[in-house]
Amino acid sequence: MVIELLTKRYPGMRAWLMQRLTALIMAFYSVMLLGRILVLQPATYEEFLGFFQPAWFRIASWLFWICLSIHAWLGIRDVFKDYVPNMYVRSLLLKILVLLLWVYMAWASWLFLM
Amino acid sequence: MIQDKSQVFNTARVEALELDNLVEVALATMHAAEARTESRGAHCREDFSERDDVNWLTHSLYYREGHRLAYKPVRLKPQTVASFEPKPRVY
Amino acid sequence: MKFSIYRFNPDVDKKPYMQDYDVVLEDGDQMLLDALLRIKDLDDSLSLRKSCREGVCGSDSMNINGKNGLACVTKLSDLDEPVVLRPMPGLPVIRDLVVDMTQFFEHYNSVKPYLINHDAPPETERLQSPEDRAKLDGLYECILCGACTTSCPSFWWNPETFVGPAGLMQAYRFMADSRDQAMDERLENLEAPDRLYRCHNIMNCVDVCPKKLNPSLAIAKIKDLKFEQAREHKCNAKKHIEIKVL
Amino acid sequence: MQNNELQNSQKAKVKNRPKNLNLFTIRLPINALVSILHRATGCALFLVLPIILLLLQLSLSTSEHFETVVSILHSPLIKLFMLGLAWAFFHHFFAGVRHLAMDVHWMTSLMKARCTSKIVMVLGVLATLVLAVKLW
Repeated sequence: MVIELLTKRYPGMRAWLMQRLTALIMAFYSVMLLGRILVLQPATYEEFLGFFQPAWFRIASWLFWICLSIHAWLGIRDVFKDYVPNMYVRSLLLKILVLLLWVYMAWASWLFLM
Repeated sequence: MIQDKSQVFNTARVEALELDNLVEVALATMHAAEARTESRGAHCREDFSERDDVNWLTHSLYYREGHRLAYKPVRLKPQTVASFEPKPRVY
Repeated sequence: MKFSIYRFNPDVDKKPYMQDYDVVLEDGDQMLLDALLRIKDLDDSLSLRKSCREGVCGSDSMNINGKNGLACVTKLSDLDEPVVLRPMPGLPVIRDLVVDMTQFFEHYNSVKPYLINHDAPPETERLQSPEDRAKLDGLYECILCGACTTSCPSFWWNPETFVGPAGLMQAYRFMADSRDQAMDERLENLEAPDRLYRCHNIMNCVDVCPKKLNPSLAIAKIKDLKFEQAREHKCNAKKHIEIKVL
Repeated sequence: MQNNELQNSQKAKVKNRPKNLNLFTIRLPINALVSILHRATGCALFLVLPIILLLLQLSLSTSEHFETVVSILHSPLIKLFMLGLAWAFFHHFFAGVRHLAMDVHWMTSLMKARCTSKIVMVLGVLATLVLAVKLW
């Protein structure tokens, strides 16, 4: 039922729902991350590497970054829609935004998965 | 005296025109009420305290010229619902 | 009592300006509208809308000390001096405190604020149980004064596309009506990304509503209906398949 | 002819109608404040994404780079900046949770929404203070 709302048939609902779903996932990840930092308290390089080593943590971080990209895309798009009335400038800014998010995504994938 | 001469949303002028109409309606009410020598509903007269359907089951029409009054009978045959006989309303 | 009022008359002024008034009130002047009428006695060029003077017609909504409200139900004793009066934000000013509500009513009209029912009209009225009627409480009371929509930042920045709290609450008012049959059509009507989903729960609308209504909640409930609709569609689709199999 | 001119001038007037949208004259209720801060902090967090990625990459690459990153993070000005960032994160987080709650019709009356707005503001600052104590 939720899946159907994420299709193109419901453009408004899709964006709205995606923003919430990604927010939820990121919220859980953030709490996990904070907890992990507080428990392990990595202070040296070796500890930090160890902190970052587990495969599950890397994959979680990578998924987090995917959610972050979607969330940021929807959020910043709303900001542009509100404050940039000029259609030409707005579409230009949106293109830059997409480009940036893809670059960050590639960068993050390389960091988390390599 | 209206100070505002503007063409745009001039409420002072609209209110002045409304006052003109109010005076007109007040005059009509006054003359018609004065001529109606009976009492019914909200129209109460101390000097004619009785309801009088024989002479006054009628609409009053007011004409501005010379404050002339005319009368028109009340239609008592409604199209769709049963007729309600006129009678004094006592509670 | 001291007032500072937004003035603009397109016949005379190039730009709007603020004009100060100091007006002597009389006994019985309790509401802001009373004071405004005293000012209008002094200066008849001040334009404002007003009608019922008791918070029912929704004509004299304006921005009072930064907050939208009806002049006729705003107590003078609650206001800090000088009282700053401005037209409602985000709509074009025709003159002084009078704004052009065309856009507001276009949005209102766009949600089809009337009962849609394709059944043949019954002999008497279309009946409704008291429970179904109760579902309309807190929705039907809207007087369309525009205070909510013109206090909504989402409307300020997207006046062309975003329907605004008043229109959306009326959309929900008819979705919630047991006699209405156009739920799917109504939901479809609001699906374009910026018509409904520009609402970010800022709640300025709830803050200013002179009738104490909650458009924010009504908008959230429209989204609920969207979920329900999707579920029903799925059920219907399943039934379709089952029938085919049979 | 005269009529036409009159109509044109009327049209021009309709076109040139001003809007009253001076935000400094419009009261900002607590709910709206939390909402606009949610947006502002979101933008700020988006802007620092490359910095975070860069720091992460450096601190993962070699132990020398890791030490550099640690020393950078320990300089007072950067620390202050980090605290600001932490506040942005916490505010965005708590305001977001509030958003989600309201989406399921939790705390949607005006009074309750005002109350949760205040809680969000306080929690954001409180979490930042706790972090500040931890950092110093």
